[in-house]
Amino acid sequence: MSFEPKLLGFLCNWCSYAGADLAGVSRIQYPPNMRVIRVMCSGRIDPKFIVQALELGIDGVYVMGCHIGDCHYLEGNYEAVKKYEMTREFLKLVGLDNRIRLDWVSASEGVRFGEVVSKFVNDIKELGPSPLSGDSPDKDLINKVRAIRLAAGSNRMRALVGRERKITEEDNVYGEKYPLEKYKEIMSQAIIEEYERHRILIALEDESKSVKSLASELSVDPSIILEHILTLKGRAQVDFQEIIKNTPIYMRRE
Amino acid sequence: MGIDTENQEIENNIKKISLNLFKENKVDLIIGYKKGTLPLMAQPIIIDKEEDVDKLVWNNLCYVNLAKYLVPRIPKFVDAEKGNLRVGVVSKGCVGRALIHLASEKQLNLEEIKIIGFSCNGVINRQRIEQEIGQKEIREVFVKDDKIHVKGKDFELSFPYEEYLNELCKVCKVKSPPITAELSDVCVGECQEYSSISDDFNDVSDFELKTAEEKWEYVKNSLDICTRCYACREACPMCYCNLCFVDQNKPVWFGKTTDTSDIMVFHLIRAMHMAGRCVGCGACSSVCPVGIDLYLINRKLEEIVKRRYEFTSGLDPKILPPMMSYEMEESEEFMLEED
Amino acid sequence: MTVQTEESKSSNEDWKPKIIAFLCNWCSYAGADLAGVSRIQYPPSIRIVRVPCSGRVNPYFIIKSLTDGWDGVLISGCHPGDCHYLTGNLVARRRFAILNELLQFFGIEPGRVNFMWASAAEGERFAMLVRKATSIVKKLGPNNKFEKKW
Amino acid sequence: MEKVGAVMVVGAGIGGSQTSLDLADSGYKVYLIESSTSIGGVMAQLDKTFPTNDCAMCIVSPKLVETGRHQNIDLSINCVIEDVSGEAGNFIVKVRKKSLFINPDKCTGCGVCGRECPIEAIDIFNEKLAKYGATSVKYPQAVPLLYAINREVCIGCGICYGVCKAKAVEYDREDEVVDINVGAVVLSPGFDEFIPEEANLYGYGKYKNVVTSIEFERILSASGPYSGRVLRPSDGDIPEKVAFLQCIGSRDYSGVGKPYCSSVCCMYTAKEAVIAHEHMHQIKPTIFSMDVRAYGKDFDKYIIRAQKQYGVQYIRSRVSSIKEVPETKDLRLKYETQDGKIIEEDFHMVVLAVGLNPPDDAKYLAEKFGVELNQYDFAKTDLLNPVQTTKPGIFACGAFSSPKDIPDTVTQASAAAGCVNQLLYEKKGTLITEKSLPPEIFVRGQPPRIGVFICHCGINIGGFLDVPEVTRYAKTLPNVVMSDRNLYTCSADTQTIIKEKVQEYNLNRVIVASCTPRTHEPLFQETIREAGLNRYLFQMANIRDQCSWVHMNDWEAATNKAKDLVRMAVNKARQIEPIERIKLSVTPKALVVGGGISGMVAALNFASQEYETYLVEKEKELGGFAKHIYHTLEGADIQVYVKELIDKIKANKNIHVFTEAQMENIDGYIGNFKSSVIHGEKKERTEFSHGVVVVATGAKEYQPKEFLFGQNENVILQSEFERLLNETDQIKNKKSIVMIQCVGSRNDEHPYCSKMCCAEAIKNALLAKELNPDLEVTILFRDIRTYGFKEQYYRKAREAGVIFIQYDENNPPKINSDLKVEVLTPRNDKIYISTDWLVLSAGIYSDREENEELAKMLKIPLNDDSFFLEAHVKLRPVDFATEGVFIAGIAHCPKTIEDSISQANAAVSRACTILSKDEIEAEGKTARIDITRCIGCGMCIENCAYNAIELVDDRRFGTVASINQVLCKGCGACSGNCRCSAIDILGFTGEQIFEMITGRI
Repeated sequence: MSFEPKLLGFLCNWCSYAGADLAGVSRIQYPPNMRVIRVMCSGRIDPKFIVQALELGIDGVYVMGCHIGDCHYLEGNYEAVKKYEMTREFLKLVGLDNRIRLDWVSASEGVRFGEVVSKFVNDIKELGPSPLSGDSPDKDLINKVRAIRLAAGSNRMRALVGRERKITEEDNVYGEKYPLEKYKEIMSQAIIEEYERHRILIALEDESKSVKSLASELSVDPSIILEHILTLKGRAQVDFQEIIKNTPIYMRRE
Repeated sequence: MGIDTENQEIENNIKKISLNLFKENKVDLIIGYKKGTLPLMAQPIIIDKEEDVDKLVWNNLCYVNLAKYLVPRIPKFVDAEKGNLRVGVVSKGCVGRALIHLASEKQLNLEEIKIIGFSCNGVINRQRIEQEIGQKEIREVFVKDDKIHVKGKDFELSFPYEEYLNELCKVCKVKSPPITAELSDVCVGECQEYSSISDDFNDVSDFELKTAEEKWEYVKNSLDICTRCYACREACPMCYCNLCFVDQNKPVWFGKTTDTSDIMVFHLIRAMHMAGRCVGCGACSSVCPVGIDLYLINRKLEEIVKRRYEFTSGLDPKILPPMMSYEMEESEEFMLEED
Repeated sequence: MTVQTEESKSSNEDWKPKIIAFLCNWCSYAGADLAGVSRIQYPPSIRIVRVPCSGRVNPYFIIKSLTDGWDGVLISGCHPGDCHYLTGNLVARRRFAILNELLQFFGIEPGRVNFMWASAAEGERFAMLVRKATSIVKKLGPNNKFEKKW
Repeated sequence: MEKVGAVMVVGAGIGGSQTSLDLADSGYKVYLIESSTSIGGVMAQLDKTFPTNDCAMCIVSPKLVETGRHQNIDLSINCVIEDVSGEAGNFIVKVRKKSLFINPDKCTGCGVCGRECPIEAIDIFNEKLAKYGATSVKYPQAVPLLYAINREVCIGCGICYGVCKAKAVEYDREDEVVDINVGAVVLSPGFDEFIPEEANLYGYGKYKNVVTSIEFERILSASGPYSGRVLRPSDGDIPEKVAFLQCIGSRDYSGVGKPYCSSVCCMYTAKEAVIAHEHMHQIKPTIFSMDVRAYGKDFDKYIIRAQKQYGVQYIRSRVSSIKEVPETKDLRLKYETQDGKIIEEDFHMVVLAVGLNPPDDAKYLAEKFGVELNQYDFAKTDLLNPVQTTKPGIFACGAFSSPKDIPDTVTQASAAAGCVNQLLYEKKGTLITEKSLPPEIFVRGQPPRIGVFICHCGINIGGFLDVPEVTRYAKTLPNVVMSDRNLYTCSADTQTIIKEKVQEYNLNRVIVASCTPRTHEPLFQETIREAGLNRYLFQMANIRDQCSWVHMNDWEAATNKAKDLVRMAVNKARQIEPIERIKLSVTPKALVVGGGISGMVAALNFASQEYETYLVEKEKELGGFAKHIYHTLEGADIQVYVKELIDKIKANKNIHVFTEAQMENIDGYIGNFKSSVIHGEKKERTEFSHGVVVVATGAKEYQPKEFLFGQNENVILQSEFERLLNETDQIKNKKSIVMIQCVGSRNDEHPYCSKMCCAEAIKNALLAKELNPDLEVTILFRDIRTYGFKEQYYRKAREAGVIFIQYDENNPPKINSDLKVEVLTPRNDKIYISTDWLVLSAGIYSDREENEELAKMLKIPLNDDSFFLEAHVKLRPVDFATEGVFIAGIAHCPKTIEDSISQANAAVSRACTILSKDEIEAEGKTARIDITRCIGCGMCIENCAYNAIELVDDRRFGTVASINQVLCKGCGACSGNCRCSAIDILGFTGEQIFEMITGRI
């Protein structure tokens, strides 16, 4: 029988959830694949939630909020956009970025809610099942997504994405607007670094390894792995264990 | 030739030297041994005129280290007009070493000392003989052709001489008092130049094969009967502190009781103080009322400084004892290192 | 006197050894500070006593620590040549060498008392050696040799 | 214009810090201006230093901490000099103190902002090998320990403001521009190393495993990013074969680098090779060099030990090309050996020994201060006073005048201070303020009343252990009358709280449980002294660096440990007694032993500051070793200079000269020496007292036994050759001259380099060529050691046609009776050179008997080459371990004339830190002897490195030891061995430590 995608929807209570109810009241039919979680505002969605959903094998995640300017909490959806963009950039690293989507549905758009949901279901159908679904998903990919989840949740990323809008649109502590592209550069650089660092931490969980074996396992240049190992050692998350034939072995510190 | 003839010869030699020391007025008094009131020991004697010279005696019971009488805890030999008196000391090897070591610790001035040296043929292990004889009263002891003869009211026993010597005397390498170039006029009689001593210390290495537990048990059992009477401290020429660490009270570092741990600590610290200073005369073991033999510990003390710093105490007053000197490069095998 | 009750001491796996550490002020104490500044974690077994130089550590401190119930003693000074007082550590090294041999001769397990060098820049080495000393003492178990019967 | 008793020191590296300390100790107000955010300069980046392999941080941080908190030094960091006006004696300098965006008074250096900052900027201190936050401190032991925001990389997100509990972050903090009025300026901005990046020299910047020497220094450093493990940047493996390439950017005439020699690379490369091998025994270092220029004290011994003990291999050749092997990222080096073979060899890592360039802001500073730069853009200085720039009142020390190593930098730093003394001595002490302190409360005999202050240090302690519980526990301890906790105990407002509590509870002991006493004890001691308590009634428990920070995830264990540490501190506090610092009078007079150039310069410097000086010279007249030298290589006329010095001395009423004089004896100690001298033919005896001694007894020229010297009158020494060149014209009719270098130096008898013979040989060769152009001059050498700017003369000599042939030390040149020299060249073919004169470059040697006598009187040691041994090679090169005695000139080690002059001025400056005070304070925590227990065994005397103990006869207790409180440093080496515990160290007495060991409830 054909592939029926399992989808997850985060609907903001004031607009998109009300839109969904209106669709129900007006008996508008749309495919039953999406399971809904009601949240008070689209801004509440933490990138970790989205990545965790994908990690557990869900084929697609839909985040819906109020149209810009309608937000019951004034700026919630502005924040949602920034967090969504970061999550997309993270997922691009493993090619899962096309399995998430962000849209605005107001309380009066019952019909539109039906349309966007069915469109999302069809798009995911075309894409096919998530490589993480099924009973034996590829272990390496699991670790990668888990690394993304941890990286997206790290203090550094939360600080950067949390302050992005204020600094680039209003003013930073010095009263100047920080140029957006420069901020984006810093963001993407930080995304790659934190992603690689968390992949290293996960790779070291079961067994202590050397820089070279990590480099081949994560297919990242060994000199970059070395830089990450040193930063992680500075944060007391990784430590030196021993030297075997001129190659230092590093272990995970809890 | 027999031990007794050796003793006789040594005794005559001592008397001859002492006599002409007095005659040439080189000394004001002489410290030596005289026949003991009790059979199994000889007593120290201080004589200041020629007539008493023939009281001096040498038999194999002279365990007392005469250097003890020159360290300040006992008032120095000072005369009102003459100032420091010149003292002659009848010196077997370890007494000579003690004098030289005390000089390196600035306790005595070798110019005022005359070492009446002779090659010592050992001191009897009186503790062992007393223990083996048991509670019987001993009337007379003499040495005759390689045998120690002990006579009591109703018994007479003989012990092989070589075997019943003090343990330290058996392995003694410095039989006659050491002498160096500057000391030539200080030493009268038979002295000997020792550049360095070869000693395999295999008695120590045998003991060190034991595990930590066995060592602790062995040392504990051998020291457990100590009553903290400090006779050993009083007999040792190297123990001349005004206030011994056990008597100090600001702070009271270690307990004074006869509990095992206090006893072990006392002997451990005393050993630490003796490292590189003990001259192996065995006086401490000879005087111990309860018969503890510190032989093994004293041997270890000599072994440590010999192996690590090529030092043997009491050979040359110019060479600084180990605790007073250091080198930039030294063996650090005991230090904790990253593995 | 401290008679520590039996069960607090001997329950083995979670028993934490208590080690007193005499650190020389200029190098090892500074090394311990650097381990702190770089947040290098090491077991909380040592209690540090600051001394001007490793040369200040008298054998009485070490043996009093053992008799008073500390499970281990650690003495750390500057590397030879680094000493702020030129030769303090050299004097100390010779004293420790002799004391260490005597302690082992009397049957005190090797590792109960440890001597080491650590410079002001060796935070990591300091932490590593504290870990090593702690594991050695842990293996040796509580120090009950000097417990007073009464 | 009225002279000002203040000095500005620009640049706070090791040079700047030493100058500031000397001047501040001599009573001047010092304004120390640093461009970066912490003092310490390049030395703070180093792992170990040659030739002693001392750990750089161990020996420099005490000096930096002292500079940071010296009462007379006003330190400002992150500054730029904007404008300078005025002239010698009265300058006005406009300084812009750029904002750190963090309030220095509030910041406690706890580091939370640095850890939370989301931005990762390149860590310049660690030479780009690591990253740190936009808010950061330069290095963990920085002085002052202040965090700063790096504006270029900071995105202004405001997180650091949020996490900083001390509210020290002020984004709107403005720059501060201030005019500072000073009497003199010392420029010590240091150097910047040559960066091969632009020219992509040897693949630097392209190949990962090619690093510069300063980067390798950070790799080696135990507190560096690799924490002391030598790893290859490409894959983190340990490199077995490491190649070191010398002269990168130095001795380079291609225009990419600089033509001069950077003086220090030979030595630091040998050290890096040795330390790399020491860290990782599998590392086999190979050094590619031209000459090995190990000219300083004990340098040659270091190179020999590097080869013998550490397996360092020297190859005398320039590497022509480096290619990277793609798969392994190893490096293939191509080079030609001496006997002409081309070799390709793979190495795992390559270290480029980069040379020293003038500091980037050299031109800017020169223009602002109006000082000239020389042709290499270093500060131009007087040939015979290397610290005097072209502008009076402005001095330069350290690498700003020419590339030099740490001992020379520290010597020049003191020399600059010496010259400032000469300029501003009348104004000494006018601008420094003595703090007025309340009288000390008499506490002896009172029962201890202890106050305990526990610190949260923001979250650094409070976040990892239960501070309230520790505070409650502290209150329960015996004799503790009060304990409370505060957010930041070291902040200014808490100091007032402490003072109030001392009054309120009339405490007589104070304990602070917070961070490390090494940096904060003086601060709290000062506070309780202002509250009327003796400074030493104070104790700290380190519950941050040695507890909360190192047991972060064990709340319960950390709390228990903190309780133990507080209890141990309380137990010790019960035993503390107030300590008085002994005050000592100072006789403001100086004794200078030795009348050579060094002695004369020192005497004149003392006299020009109106200190009465006694100059004692062994020979009939003054002049010493330099009498037979005409010019220096750089062209300064020595004969005229020496004559001037002698005339000035004779004319100066403050100097008493004794010729044909021998010191009879010198006793007493710092500030209170009493000496007697036998002088003149009639052997008169004069006694005098003085406060300091400068030893400038010089050394002797080696009289060779080899090369037929003395048997053939055509075999002469360089000094004789120079006389012939200057006073006769015999050179005109000579056809060929052969010179042999290292005669009597660098052999088993004298295993050191005499440092000046290469310069002398080249000077004479150039002069000979000038007088007789078609003369054939051949120099047979082992290494031409024309370091620094002397390199240009070596090139001039080659251009003038002088032939240089290298000979091997194992088969030196041979000479036969008809003056035919046979030498084996590196390509081992024999050549014969007939010569009219064979000129031997004889070295300098020191006579042991002569030095031993003086050494005994002053209790100062000689090294095994019989030169005098200074207190510390690196940081106290002109002091002796015995206080109040200083060294100058070739009595210390062979050196050039300008170095000797610098060292003489330096010795005077160090001496002035004593003479400028009418009484000096001895160290408080010294040893104390209980003569009832002492048995006079002399053990402590042998263990004391400072000769502070001697045996005296006491009426009641016989011979006992007695301690000279002035010389005692309080290290305790004596008390460690004392069997009868007769010696105690105040502040660390046996009772106090006993209480810390045992006090267990």
